[in-house]
Amino acid sequence: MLDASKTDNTLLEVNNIEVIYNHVILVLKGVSLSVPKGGITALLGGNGAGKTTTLKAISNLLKSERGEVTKGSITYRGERVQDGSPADLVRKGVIQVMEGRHCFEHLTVEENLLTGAYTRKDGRAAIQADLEMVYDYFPRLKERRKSQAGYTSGGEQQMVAMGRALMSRPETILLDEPSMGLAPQLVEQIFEIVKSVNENEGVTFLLAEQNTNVALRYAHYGYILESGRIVMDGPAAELRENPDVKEFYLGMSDEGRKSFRDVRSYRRRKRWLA
Amino acid sequence: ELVVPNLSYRTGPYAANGIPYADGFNDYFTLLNERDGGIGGEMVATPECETAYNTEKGVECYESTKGEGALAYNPLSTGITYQLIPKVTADGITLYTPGYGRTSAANGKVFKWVFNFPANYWDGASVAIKHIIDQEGGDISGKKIALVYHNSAYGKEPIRTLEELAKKHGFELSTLPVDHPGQEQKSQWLQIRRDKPDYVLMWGWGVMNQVAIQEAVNIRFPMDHFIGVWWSGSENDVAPAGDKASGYKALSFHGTGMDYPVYADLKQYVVDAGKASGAGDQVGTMLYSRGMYAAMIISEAIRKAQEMAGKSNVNAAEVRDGFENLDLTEARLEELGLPNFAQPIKASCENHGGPGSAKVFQWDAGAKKWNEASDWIESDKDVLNPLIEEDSAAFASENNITDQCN
Amino acid sequence: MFYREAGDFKTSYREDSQTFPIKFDRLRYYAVLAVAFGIVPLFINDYWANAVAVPFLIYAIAAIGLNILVGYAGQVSLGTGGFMAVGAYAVYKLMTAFPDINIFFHVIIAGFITAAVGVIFGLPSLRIKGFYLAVATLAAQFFLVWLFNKVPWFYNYSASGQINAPERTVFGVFVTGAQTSAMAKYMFCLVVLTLVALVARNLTRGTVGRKWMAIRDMDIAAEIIGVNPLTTKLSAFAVSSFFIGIAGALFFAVYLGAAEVGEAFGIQKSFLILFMVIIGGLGSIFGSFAGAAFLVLLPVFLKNVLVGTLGWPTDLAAHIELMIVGGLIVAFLIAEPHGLAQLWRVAKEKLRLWPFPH
Amino acid sequence: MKDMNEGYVTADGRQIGGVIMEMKNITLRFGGVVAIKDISFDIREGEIRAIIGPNGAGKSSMLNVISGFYIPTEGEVFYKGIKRGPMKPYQVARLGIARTFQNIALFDGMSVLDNIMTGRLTHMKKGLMSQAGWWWTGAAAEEHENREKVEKIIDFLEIQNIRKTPVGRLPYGLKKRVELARALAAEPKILLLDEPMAGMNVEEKEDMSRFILDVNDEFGTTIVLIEHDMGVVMDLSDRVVVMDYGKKIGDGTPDEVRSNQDVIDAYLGVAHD
Amino acid sequence: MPDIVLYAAEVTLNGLMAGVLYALVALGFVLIFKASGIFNYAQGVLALFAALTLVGIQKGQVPFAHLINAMTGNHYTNFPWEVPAIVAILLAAAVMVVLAIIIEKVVLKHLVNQAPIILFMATIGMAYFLEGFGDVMWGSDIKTLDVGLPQGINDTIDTVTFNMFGYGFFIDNLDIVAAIVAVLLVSALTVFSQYSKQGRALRAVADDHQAALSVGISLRFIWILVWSIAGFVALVAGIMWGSKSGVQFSLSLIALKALPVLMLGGFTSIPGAIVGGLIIGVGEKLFELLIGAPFLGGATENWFAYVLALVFLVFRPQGLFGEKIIERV
Ligand SMILES: Nc1ncnc2c1ncn2[C@@H]1O[C@H](COP(=O)(O)OP(=O)(O)OP(=O)(O)O)[C@@H](O)[C@H]1O
Ligand SMILES: Nc1ncnc2c1ncn2[C@@H]1O[C@H](COP(=O)(O)OP(=O)(O)OP(=O)(O)O)[C@@H](O)[C@H]1O
Ligand SMILES: [Mg+2]
Ligand SMILES: [Mg+2]
Repeated sequence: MLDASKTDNTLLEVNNIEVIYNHVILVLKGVSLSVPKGGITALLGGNGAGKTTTLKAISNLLKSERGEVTKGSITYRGERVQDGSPADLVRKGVIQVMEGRHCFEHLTVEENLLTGAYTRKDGRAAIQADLEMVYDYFPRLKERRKSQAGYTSGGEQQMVAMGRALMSRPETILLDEPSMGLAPQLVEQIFEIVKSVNENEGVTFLLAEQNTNVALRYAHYGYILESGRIVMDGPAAELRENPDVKEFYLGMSDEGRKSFRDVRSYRRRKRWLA
Repeated sequence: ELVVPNLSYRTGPYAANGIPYADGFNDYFTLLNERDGGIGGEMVATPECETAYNTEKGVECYESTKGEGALAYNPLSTGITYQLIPKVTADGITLYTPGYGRTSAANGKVFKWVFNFPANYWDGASVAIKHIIDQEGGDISGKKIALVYHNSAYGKEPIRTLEELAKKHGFELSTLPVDHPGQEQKSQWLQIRRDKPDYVLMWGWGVMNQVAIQEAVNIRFPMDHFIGVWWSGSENDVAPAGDKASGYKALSFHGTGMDYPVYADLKQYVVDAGKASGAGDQVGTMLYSRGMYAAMIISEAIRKAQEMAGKSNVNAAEVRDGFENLDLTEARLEELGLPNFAQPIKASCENHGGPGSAKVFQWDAGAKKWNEASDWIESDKDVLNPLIEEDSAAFASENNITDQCN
Repeated sequence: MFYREAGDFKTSYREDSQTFPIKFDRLRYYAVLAVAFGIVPLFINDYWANAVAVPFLIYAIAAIGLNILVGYAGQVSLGTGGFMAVGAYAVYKLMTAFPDINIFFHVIIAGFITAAVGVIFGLPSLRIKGFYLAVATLAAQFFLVWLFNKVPWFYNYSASGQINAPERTVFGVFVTGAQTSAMAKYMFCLVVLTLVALVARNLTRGTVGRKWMAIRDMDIAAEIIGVNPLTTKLSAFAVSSFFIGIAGALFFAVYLGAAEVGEAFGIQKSFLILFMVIIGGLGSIFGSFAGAAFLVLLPVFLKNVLVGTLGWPTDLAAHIELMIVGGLIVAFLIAEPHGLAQLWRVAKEKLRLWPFPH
Repeated sequence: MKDMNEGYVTADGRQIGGVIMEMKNITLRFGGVVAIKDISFDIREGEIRAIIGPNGAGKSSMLNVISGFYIPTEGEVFYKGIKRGPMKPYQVARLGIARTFQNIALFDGMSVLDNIMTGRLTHMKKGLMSQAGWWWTGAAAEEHENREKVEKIIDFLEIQNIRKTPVGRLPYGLKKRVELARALAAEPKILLLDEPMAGMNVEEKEDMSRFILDVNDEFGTTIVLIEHDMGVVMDLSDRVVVMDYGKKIGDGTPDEVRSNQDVIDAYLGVAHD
Repeated sequence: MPDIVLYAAEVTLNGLMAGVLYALVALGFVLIFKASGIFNYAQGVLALFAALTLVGIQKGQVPFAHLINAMTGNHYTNFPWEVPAIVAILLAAAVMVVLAIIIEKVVLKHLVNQAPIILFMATIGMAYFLEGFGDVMWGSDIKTLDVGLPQGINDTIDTVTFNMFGYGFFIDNLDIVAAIVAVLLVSALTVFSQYSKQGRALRAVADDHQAALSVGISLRFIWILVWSIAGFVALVAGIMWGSKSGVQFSLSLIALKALPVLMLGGFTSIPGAIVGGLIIGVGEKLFELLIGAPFLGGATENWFAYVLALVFLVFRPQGLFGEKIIERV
């Protein structure tokens, strides 16, 4: 099992970063994490914890949201990357699947997928082959390939976003809520895809996910983020056994899973950090 | 010190026309200062203010300069003129608008503070028609004359007059408006090509002039049957059409070219001394001459005022009297180094409009100069005076003005 | 700490929906009003009134009007010049046709007439959106200008096609015409502006304002939660044109005194007012003031510095002025895309946190 | 199934009324795409009705038909027993049907409070002129009355602290909650929820479930729920419609649906616990 | 006496030609809109600037002469040389590329992912700046532009039609050249945007800046590319219009003639620009001939073009060929 202690294998390292939006809103208050090569690392945490922000900080998309990394550093393969552009990073092999799909509405599904291959130089045939691969993963997309992405359903758009990222043949994929809005069997399927891409092609994953349950089953290592700080980290298997994680993220108390109908009072959120 | 603000425009859509005019205006006063030590011993200051042909900037310029003791304004914009008429009336400063502005201001009985000699748009229309009559040997009944005009207050000015003249002389008038800015005039010129009017008159300004002349060339309209008012007759207007613009005619109420003795002084005291306004490359052009003309009239009015007041340091009210009593003779023009440059003017309380004559000039593209194609032609006062009476009476009644000359 | 929010608790919704919920803001607001009504009139002269104050007040009215349409309701319009012309010609016709009625009412009625015209030209907004709509509103601009230029009835058949404002008084004081004092002009416009700003504020803080904003942010969703797009968009056009018409009326009658439609109300005017709204801040009444102030004052200021102080030739100064204005617009947008109003808000937020950031 | 028009009482003691809305043979086409094929089902007053199905099955489209955004190509919608003619969405909203959206459709430029206040638009009657007058004309009074109702909802959903924040800045989960608040503010008869819990973790889903149940309980609001989390669907809903490729493949209580072989094949994959 | 039908035919032909000229200007708008969703207000000024630069280079003007003279008291105006037209055009095109790079670096880069209206505003700022800058660099006097394009009535057409109908049609040679150039440009750009990887990237960028960034499309490259092409198109438009009217400030106002074209053809469609141009050109000219001039007192073209486009839009809110506006929840 891979773990995230700093090794020569560390591909991506985030070192104590602080992120401020709009010059005034402090969102990340010192987040550090490292992603080992060939691993699947999960970033967990509640709404507004800062998962998306962390991923955007890594992929340099923050600037376009008027956010900035004011402290700390981000390195990829030991190189500082936070000053470049997102395109530079894609060329280095890091690609992000953004939260909320972000398809190109006016492009067809197929064109959307092809934009994923924008930076590739390995020729039409290889791209075509990958297109087929994506269609294999998501047969639904093949049916809708000629539709404008803006007119596809939420789940279909999510598939497009995933497929588009796969098309770029990256070394590392940052996945933001890949399972959101997908039907249950597709959620499993997506994670199976993640797993197989990871195992067969050695692609590294950093995924932010609300669906802690699945995420911890597939990930090797996990970080738990709360209010802009990492509050806990450890190998996924250990996290899964942690009683707090169990209670708050997996919805299991000692008696096993409770029915949603039976949760009678709103939970007082227990926080590691008040 | 005498202050004559120069409300000019060297930017915006009409910059190309504003620049030579402003240069001529400034240079003439510079000449007076450098050569004669000003007027009657008082130096003249011409604080320049950029209006960009924009009425609001015009107001700003007016307000910002009037406090400096301005003696007269010459904004070179009909729009700004209309704005300033009430303001100068309230402030007691002369508004001098040679060849533009409010035509009926020629009636001094109503417009005490406004002068527009030597000629106004209506004079221009009349002069152009007279020239055509001359060309046609005295009879133009049944002829077709088209007016291509800037679709604005300015461009519409001559229509009334031309309609009257059409009645009188029996020609057929058609009018073709061109919208600002006038980049596209295909429709108008196709119509001209079809209707084959005998003459085309033009009341244009800015890019409209250039395009019209180019289009006239394109349809091979005989250029010597194409006559522009004085604001459609600068070197700028004919230049883009190149050689084929030769023969195009335009009116002017003053001479142009470098042949006047004053240019020797101007060269010596202004240009060679490095005191020329702007880039100094406009000297002698049509609009430069016009700017100079305006400056010359203002300076003569000031001289008259000094003479009447018996002091050199005249104020705005005295300068107005100077304008009203201006008596510019041929001899005086000769003295100024501008022989036959302009028509003599004898103003009076009633007459703020001057003789109303103009000459026709014709463009020679080879020599790149305007040649005189007629002598002074006087406008048809019989037709114009009633029109002026009518319009100024309307203004007088709207504003409760009684005859100011009694 | 310069700026206090803490300790300023609200105990009722009434207090909470005040225009300036923070006491410090409220005080400053009263101070500004006091200065504007009590002190400025004492010192104002022709130059300040005609070159700065009056155009600022009138443009602020127009900018508030346009801001309602663009900033609140999200319908970009480039027809402002044309609508101002409607106001101007309406007030001119009213002033000459009913000389005995107080000009104040003429101005208001001119506003209503403009509102009606605005509604007609607002109809396409039901189908057309975004920049398409913006360009489509140019049809209004060009058509109205053409109409006022072409039909002599509008300018009372005057020879030149110019309209001249006759002299009118309010409480025996001239507010239009040559004899108007700087103070009278200023006060008249200031009173109208104050009323306009108040009404605009009332409209934007309540249901109507929320409907507009809902349509702006997501028209489909707005419709699904119960906003009728037809009435909402048209009401925005009506209210906006009402204010713009008032601005046009004042612009002609009080400020210029004479106008020609193509020149005074041409397309540049539409753009100018749109610039004010965007630079000031979309969806902000304060922004309308800031934008108007910025675009009225900056050129005057630059002119005075470049020509007056540095003594540059006017043309060079004018060109460089364009460069500076353009450069500043871009710089402001980069610094804060949501306009001066937002810049001000962020500055306040920073001040509030000062000296302990975060 | 119980009798069509009779109400009944659920196991946990809630009163379910008669049919309030009925969809009859709804078909919806977009050019060549058939999003919904001849589907009929009904919704009873006071129940929680879930719609489930794989991605692209046509669930959201169905919701859009109910809320009047899509006009069905064929078929009819009955509301309170009366056939609903062609209506604009805002007219439908005025009948008391409110909804949330799958891809959050909040008004980004407005604060949370204003967003929720828009939910009350259908209840606020003061026109333009009285708005302009504000204090004089009673617009202020109306505003404050409604504001109070909204504040209750804000308290109920525990979003007091973000009242004044522009929604554009909020994280995904809170946006969902604000959207729910906006829909609740309308005090709807029927509340349509399109994946209200997507992108939430278990804890948050529990909270959200609680809110939904409470709304249903306290106000007797009928709820139509689309959700992919089977745990939530099975626990909360009274009856479930299952769609696949535009067709209805199942309809019944959670237990019935869970054991329906078609549903298992098309959607659930494995039988859920 | 030829009848109204012949006139109408002639006017239609000329309308087509005028439409092509409008399309040349509209094309610049379309390119930039397509690639970034920016409505580029500065397009007209860009044409002016390009033409000024072309003339300046051709005539060997000293750039910033006025400024230099004002500061140093010298009297520079011209270098002692003139540059052949074709070289000058190439140099001017190069200047436009440099300008594109600067615009990207100084302005666009900082405004990624902003609302369209903000970007629109930024282009207005740029328009102001460029206008002032062009004036300072080359002076605001009027300049004649002559790169050797033919102008004036085409005699062949005149004679041929005269022989056929007894009435010779007027077609301007310059318009014919413009039409040919426009067709070439439109074809080339259509091919580029439809069939190249970059073309797809352009559309992607217009849809969603962030997503485009996230798949590795370099906004920088795309924008420089597009603004350069738009600059080149502006140069071409500047040459055509400048040959007619001389180069001066008013040249920037031709943008107003392009807007209805843009609206009618669709903001995002290159062929739309040309089709829209043709419709507007013919429509406004025919209206002026048949209704405007005889019944309404003339000068109806400006507003009629807009009204015509408006009518089309009511039926197709995205213009004839524009990308459909996606309305979904
Ligand atoms: N553009 C922005 N401007 C201001 N604040 C922002 C912006 N984007 C995010 N935030 C704030 O940053 C915090 C973290 O948001 P982020 O989107 O990173 O959370 P998250 O962990 O991804 O949540 P979720 O699971 O709901 O997606 C939130 O409190 C949010 O309000
Ligand atoms: N306006 C439209 N135009 C064309 N096709 C559409 C339109 N709206 C929906 N569709 C298609 O109809 C089908 C059903 O879409 P819908 O959004 O209803 O799915 P869904 O069941 O909500 O799926 P998901 O769970 O992924 O949200 C999809 O294939 C979608 O692409
Ligand atoms: Mg997130
Ligand atoms: Mg859906």
